[in-house]
Amino acid sequence: MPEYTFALQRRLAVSTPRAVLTFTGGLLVGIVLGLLLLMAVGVPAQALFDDLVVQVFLRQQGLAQTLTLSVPLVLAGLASAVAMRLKFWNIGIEGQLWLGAIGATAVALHGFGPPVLRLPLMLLAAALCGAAWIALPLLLRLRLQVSELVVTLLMSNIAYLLLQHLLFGAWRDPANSFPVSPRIGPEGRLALLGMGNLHSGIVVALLAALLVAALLERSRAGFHANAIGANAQVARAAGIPVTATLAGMVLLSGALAGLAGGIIVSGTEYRLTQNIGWNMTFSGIVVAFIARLKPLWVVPVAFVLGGLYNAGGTLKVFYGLSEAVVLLLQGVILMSLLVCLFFAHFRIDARKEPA
Amino acid sequence: MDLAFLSGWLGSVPLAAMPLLLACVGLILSERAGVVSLGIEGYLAMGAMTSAVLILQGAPVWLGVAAAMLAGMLLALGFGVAVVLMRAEQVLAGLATMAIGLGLAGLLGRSQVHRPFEGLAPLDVGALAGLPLIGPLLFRQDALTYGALALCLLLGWALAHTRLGLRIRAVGEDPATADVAGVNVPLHQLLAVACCGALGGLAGAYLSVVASNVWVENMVAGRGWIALALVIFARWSPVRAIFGAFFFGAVEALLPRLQAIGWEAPVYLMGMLPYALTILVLAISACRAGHAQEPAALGVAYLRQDRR
Amino acid sequence: AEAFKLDGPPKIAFIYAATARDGGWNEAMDNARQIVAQELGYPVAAAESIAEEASALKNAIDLYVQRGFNIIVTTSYGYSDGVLEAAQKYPGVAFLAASGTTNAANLESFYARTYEAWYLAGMAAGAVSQSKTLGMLGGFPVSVVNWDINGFTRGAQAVDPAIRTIALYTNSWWDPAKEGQAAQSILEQNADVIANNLSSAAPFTMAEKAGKASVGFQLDMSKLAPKGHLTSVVFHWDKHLVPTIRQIVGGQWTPTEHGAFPGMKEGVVDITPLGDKVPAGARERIAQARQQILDGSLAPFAGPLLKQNGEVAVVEGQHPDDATLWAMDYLIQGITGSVR
Amino acid sequence: MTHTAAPPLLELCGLSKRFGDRPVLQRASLELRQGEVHALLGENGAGKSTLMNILTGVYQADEGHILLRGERLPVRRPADAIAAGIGMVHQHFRLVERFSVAENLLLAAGGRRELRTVPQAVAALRQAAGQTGLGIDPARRVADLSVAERQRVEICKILALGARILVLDEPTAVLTDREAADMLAAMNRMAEGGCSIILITHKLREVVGHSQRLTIMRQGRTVASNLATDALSQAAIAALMVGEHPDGPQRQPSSRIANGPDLLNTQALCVRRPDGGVGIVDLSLRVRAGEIVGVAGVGGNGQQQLADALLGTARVEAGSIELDGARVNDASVARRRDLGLRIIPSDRAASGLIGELPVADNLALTRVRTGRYRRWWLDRWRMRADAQASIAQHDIAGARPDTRTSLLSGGNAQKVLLARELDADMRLLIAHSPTRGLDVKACASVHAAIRAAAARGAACLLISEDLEEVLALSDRIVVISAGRITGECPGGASAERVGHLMLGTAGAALGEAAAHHA
Ligand SMILES: Nc1ncnc2c1ncn2[C@@H]1O[C@H](COP(=O)(O)OP(=O)(O)OP(=O)(O)O)[C@@H](O)[C@H]1O
Ligand SMILES: Nc1ncnc2c1ncn2[C@@H]1O[C@H](COP(=O)(O)OP(=O)(O)OP(=O)(O)O)[C@@H](O)[C@H]1O
Ligand SMILES: [Mg+2]
Ligand SMILES: [Mg+2]
Repeated sequence: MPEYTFALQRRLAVSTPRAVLTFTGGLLVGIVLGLLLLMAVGVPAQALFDDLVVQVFLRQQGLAQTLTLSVPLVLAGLASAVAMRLKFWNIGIEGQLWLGAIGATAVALHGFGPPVLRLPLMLLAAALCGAAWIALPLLLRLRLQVSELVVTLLMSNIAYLLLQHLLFGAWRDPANSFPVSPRIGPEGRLALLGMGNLHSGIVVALLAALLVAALLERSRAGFHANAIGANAQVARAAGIPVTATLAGMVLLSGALAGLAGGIIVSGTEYRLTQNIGWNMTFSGIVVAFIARLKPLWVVPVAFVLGGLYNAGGTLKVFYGLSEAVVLLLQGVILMSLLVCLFFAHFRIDARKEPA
Repeated sequence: MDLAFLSGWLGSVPLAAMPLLLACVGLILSERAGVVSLGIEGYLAMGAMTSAVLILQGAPVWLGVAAAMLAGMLLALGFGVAVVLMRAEQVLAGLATMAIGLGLAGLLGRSQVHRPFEGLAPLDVGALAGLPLIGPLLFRQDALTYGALALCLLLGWALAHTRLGLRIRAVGEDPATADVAGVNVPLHQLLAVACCGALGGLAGAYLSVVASNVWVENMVAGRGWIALALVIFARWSPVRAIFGAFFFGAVEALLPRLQAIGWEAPVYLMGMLPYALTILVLAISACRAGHAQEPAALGVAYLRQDRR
Repeated sequence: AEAFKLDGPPKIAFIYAATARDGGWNEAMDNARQIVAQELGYPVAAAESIAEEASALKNAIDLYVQRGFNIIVTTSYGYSDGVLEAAQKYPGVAFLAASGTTNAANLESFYARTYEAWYLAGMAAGAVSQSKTLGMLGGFPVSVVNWDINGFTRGAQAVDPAIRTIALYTNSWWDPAKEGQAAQSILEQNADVIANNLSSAAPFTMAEKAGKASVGFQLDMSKLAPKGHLTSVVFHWDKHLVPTIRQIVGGQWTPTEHGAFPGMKEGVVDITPLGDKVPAGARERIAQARQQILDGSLAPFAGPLLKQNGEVAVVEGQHPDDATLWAMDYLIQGITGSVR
Repeated sequence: MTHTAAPPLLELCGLSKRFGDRPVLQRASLELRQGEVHALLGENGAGKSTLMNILTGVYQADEGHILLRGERLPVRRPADAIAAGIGMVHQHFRLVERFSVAENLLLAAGGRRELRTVPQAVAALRQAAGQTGLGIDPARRVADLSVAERQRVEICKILALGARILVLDEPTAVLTDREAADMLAAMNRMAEGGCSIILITHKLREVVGHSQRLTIMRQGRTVASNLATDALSQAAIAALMVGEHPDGPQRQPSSRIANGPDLLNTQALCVRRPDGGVGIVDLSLRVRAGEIVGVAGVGGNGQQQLADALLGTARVEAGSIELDGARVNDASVARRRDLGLRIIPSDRAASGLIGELPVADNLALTRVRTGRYRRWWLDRWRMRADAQASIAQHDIAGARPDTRTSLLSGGNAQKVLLARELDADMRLLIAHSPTRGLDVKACASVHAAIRAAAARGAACLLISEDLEEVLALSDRIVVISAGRITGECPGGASAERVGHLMLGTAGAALGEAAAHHA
């Protein structure tokens, strides 16, 4: 009896068509699995296309919501991509986002600057606060080699408690017995674009994507960042300013996450609450990864993920689906995508051995 | 603060510490074999749900706990296959596993939510439990607490002193060397990941069976992430993990007690304490020991053909 | 003000911020939803776990309105801003916002005078307590929780002025392990009644294990602590929703300016039958007090009402008005605990 | 070809292996007799290690089979080989550094009953050490051992595992001559004791003195097999290996008078290893413009710390470094590069080239900072054009500007590195083992490039473990041992003299370094 043995081989070069095929294939498999799951929990199959595709992407109101949801996703995705380019695991995007939200609210509540400058100042404060929140993990990593993965994570917990401290204390809306800050005046709000809740934050997000793309793909610093991410030791030996580049890019990552917080406050919520920005770390990493860390790809991917979240909301409204199902759906799609990439990078050689 | 306060506080530390400890020891096993299991939160959720649902269906407690370990293990094996055999990116696969675990637990446990059940009673060890200060801590715990603690010690010992432990550590340190030494690298990684899942499941079961006697969606509440931080805090040693988890548990158990005796302090700022202290300890231990303990091949998928 | 006119045939939707099976707040609302559906016979839908972000809520409302739903009940304070905006956008749709803070021509927030029932529960607890120490768990220090704790303590003090309450906020709505831990720390301070303003079973289990009494909230919690259960403060939201929706449909609804604030009189909040532990004399006094609250002769927060630090909150002979109640950011004398 | 009646102990029959699309072995064969030392020879990349990795179960052959005493031996995984009594000392040691010696043995012991506990392992290792006369301490951590000690550990380990067929892959490459002699003597003792040994080496002296038969591979094929060693001269063997007469590095008498200014000047330099151990101590060195100074020594004696300190990636503990008169102790790598410092590192993958980036990016790696391609909106076009020019100029085969660098062969990757580092602004070159892992032709082009650089007036510091290379290129030679300079001689010195300097203190010094370590 001949016996078969299997050997795993890494492909030396992955051709573009193969990469594209496995990627879309993985996505498709995930979506099919997701649809099966939805049908298993009782969503009628014939409604799926209409509810998920037409409603989420093609109808004006649904599209507006998808776009609105994708604004912070773009920024979180960029934040994650910038950090991941340098192999810096920023697992604390939520924390930086909350700090950004706090910064923006502080400017609005204390009325810093003339009204015309209020909005830019808020966004600036948001970005600065986000960057400040990642400074400690950055410093610990650079100075003491402490794993940023853990410190950014812990900093998120601290940020949330800080948020609560403010909402239950100094910033509690006196007109309201609940933990929300006073509402931000009109001068601190992003303009609505006349399409659902869509606000001009989308312009900020797109601009940020363009700038980050220019920075990463077309600037000297981006070139250096690429090299550092690929091999920091070689980069150092080549005279590239490793520490400065790393610090700059990581602070940028924090600033982008903070900006997302500022935009949520000034674009949709108009006040600081306990409920903003949840799951943004997870989402940001997923967006960045699927976009293969390419800033321009972050935009469409965030749009699709926004659509997925919007679809989750739609399913909840139309079919009473629980959060758990929506979470499971997202997990399944991501996992199938990851597993399918195997076929892009490896080959299984089967060999027949005569007995 | 009198003696009763102190012994009450110490006595309830295991309640807060054990889930963290179990999850942390599981993570240590997995990381010692070179795999970062970011999906730990999902294992806990599955464990908490499975044990609660089974016990509510009339299963004996031990069966519920065993099934919780199995559930955590199955989820972990799925993750293991993805990252060990199919070489998926570990951090992302971990996040996906977390979502799947949380989602599945919420979906499957929906009908049994908020239904309390008979958990475990503390063991009766007679007068010893009445000892001041340490009595409740050492002698008024339930069987699962003692068992889980023993399991952690056993695993810590096994990792350091058995050949299986040696192989697992070798796989995380230097898979290429382990490979030519005849160790089946993927098998040992899968084994370690499965153990991590089982321990995560057990941690979840502890949450529902011992600490609260009920299952609620989202009841894991980020404990898996804390365990992840504890691993670094413990520098990959199960024994140090016991100290870490009990330290963390002690702070967690202290805060409500301080509130209960009317200690006026900004609660939210106090709540930051455990996290801030963890960062501080990480920084201090990094100053002293560097990263000498981190498994050298952590997070790297091994393939023979890839040359070093 | 002019009465509100509903667009189209009535179709009702409920929007929850968390799962409907949360064992407490949302579940009480969901029970009412089922009664509404039964009694009124209109189509009723529900969506759960809609994030408390303005954009998520507005989107859910948009979707419902598109499908012809025109009576929308939301159940979280976090929805207040979004509901107001939606109300302005859809003048033909009626909005009812539980624990909301905003009102408009077609939007009425509502909450219940839970402190009235908590007062009665406090009397039961005071009658049972040997140690003269009660404990109470709350989620976050917001006024609707604060007045429950204060009402409870007032009721107990009506039985014995020396009684003291330990109040503890867990700062989360769902973490049973944490709630168990909190209950445990109160029990260690010698409290022999645990009143739980939260909805997980863990505090009841803790109290039961320790052989202590307990008081529940939102739903009838007697099953969770069969031996020590004294009573539960429960919602009957249908008592508010059914008549209000009838009015909306009938064209007689004019939202009150500061929202609806029904209490025991309207039947929206009450206590469940007292447990065996409550002695006969106390039962009588409680029944009497209940009657007085119903006829308006007993007000739980009638002056003099002193804050923890002795400062006067309500002077002798006065009642706090609703606005003062909604701003209740203090605990009264006799309570150990902090709202910071 | 001689034939004996009994089948040979071990036969590798027609083994083929491809990696990706690249055939690495094509029907390679080898035959090993009981009790012999069999040399396996071939130029770099010929496939020797791959063949042995198939024998020991690390790789699976695509076709062909293995016979042990005439019977089919399936080796599907390393454990099968260990069980069959086949052991290999790899070119790169396979020891877990954080484990003790005894633990490393236990790791490989599989399910053996007699090797379950640390004391058993210690006893087994002691016994193996006794047999071979190689001293080891089973309780020490591998990380604390010197290279030679590690090698001894590897040998004792496989003997303790009961191996009777030993594969030694370039065992002497990393040893001093004295250590190498000890090693070979131990090997012969093992053969006398009944072990059969396959010896892979590039040092032909060792082949002639210590092996009975030899097999030669070229480009994955066996080109000569089972030749009796006695009948062959070193030159004949070399001719068989490369298919032509090799011109090893030839010394070219220096016609330059190196009297230019000091471009490099270090005074009493002290640098630690990353783990805190002794790196270099009190090292003073000068290199003039136009001069090639060779640093000879056995690997691991501080060469890496010297290179790192000069480049600026290791901290200077004491002493000073001056580049072209400017003190640069604390200067950044960038500043030193601006002063004209260039480096060819010993480990290309770790600190030379980034495999996952395209060739053009690797070529631009050091230049982007200088602004040649602008700060914003990088001039990618110019980058490409530069790369194109470099590829043409250095004749880099198989490369286009956008080729992933990891796909180039070793020699061509090294050329990319040379093209980047040996630019017009280079004034001081540190070449650290610049020809490691390269074949004869590639070596020659690297050597030519270094000579040309010196001729243009650059100062060159050649740090190499290859004595022949140092002798051939250097105008002046210093010998490094245990982090100190232990001797200096002019470029024309004889190998014996330099070797003597290296040996004079090397053995003791290594021991000392290891002791510091512990
Ligand atoms: N894992 C691998 N993947 C791809 N190619 C490989 C791999 N291992 C070896 N090769 C290639 O196979 C060829 C033979 O390599 P091998 O290591 O067997 O050579 P060698 O004869 O031992 O050389 P050296 O004398 O340098 O040790 C080389 O060209 C090498 O690049
Ligand atoms: N780790 C690896 N994985 C896959 N392929 C590899 C790996 N290393 C090398 N290769 C492939 O093996 C081939 C030879 O690599 P190697 O560096 O050994 O070349 P070589 O034969 O020594 O070349 P040269 O003769 O130019 O020195 C390359 O084409 C490369 O694609
Ligand atoms: Mg080679
Ligand atoms: Mg080799």
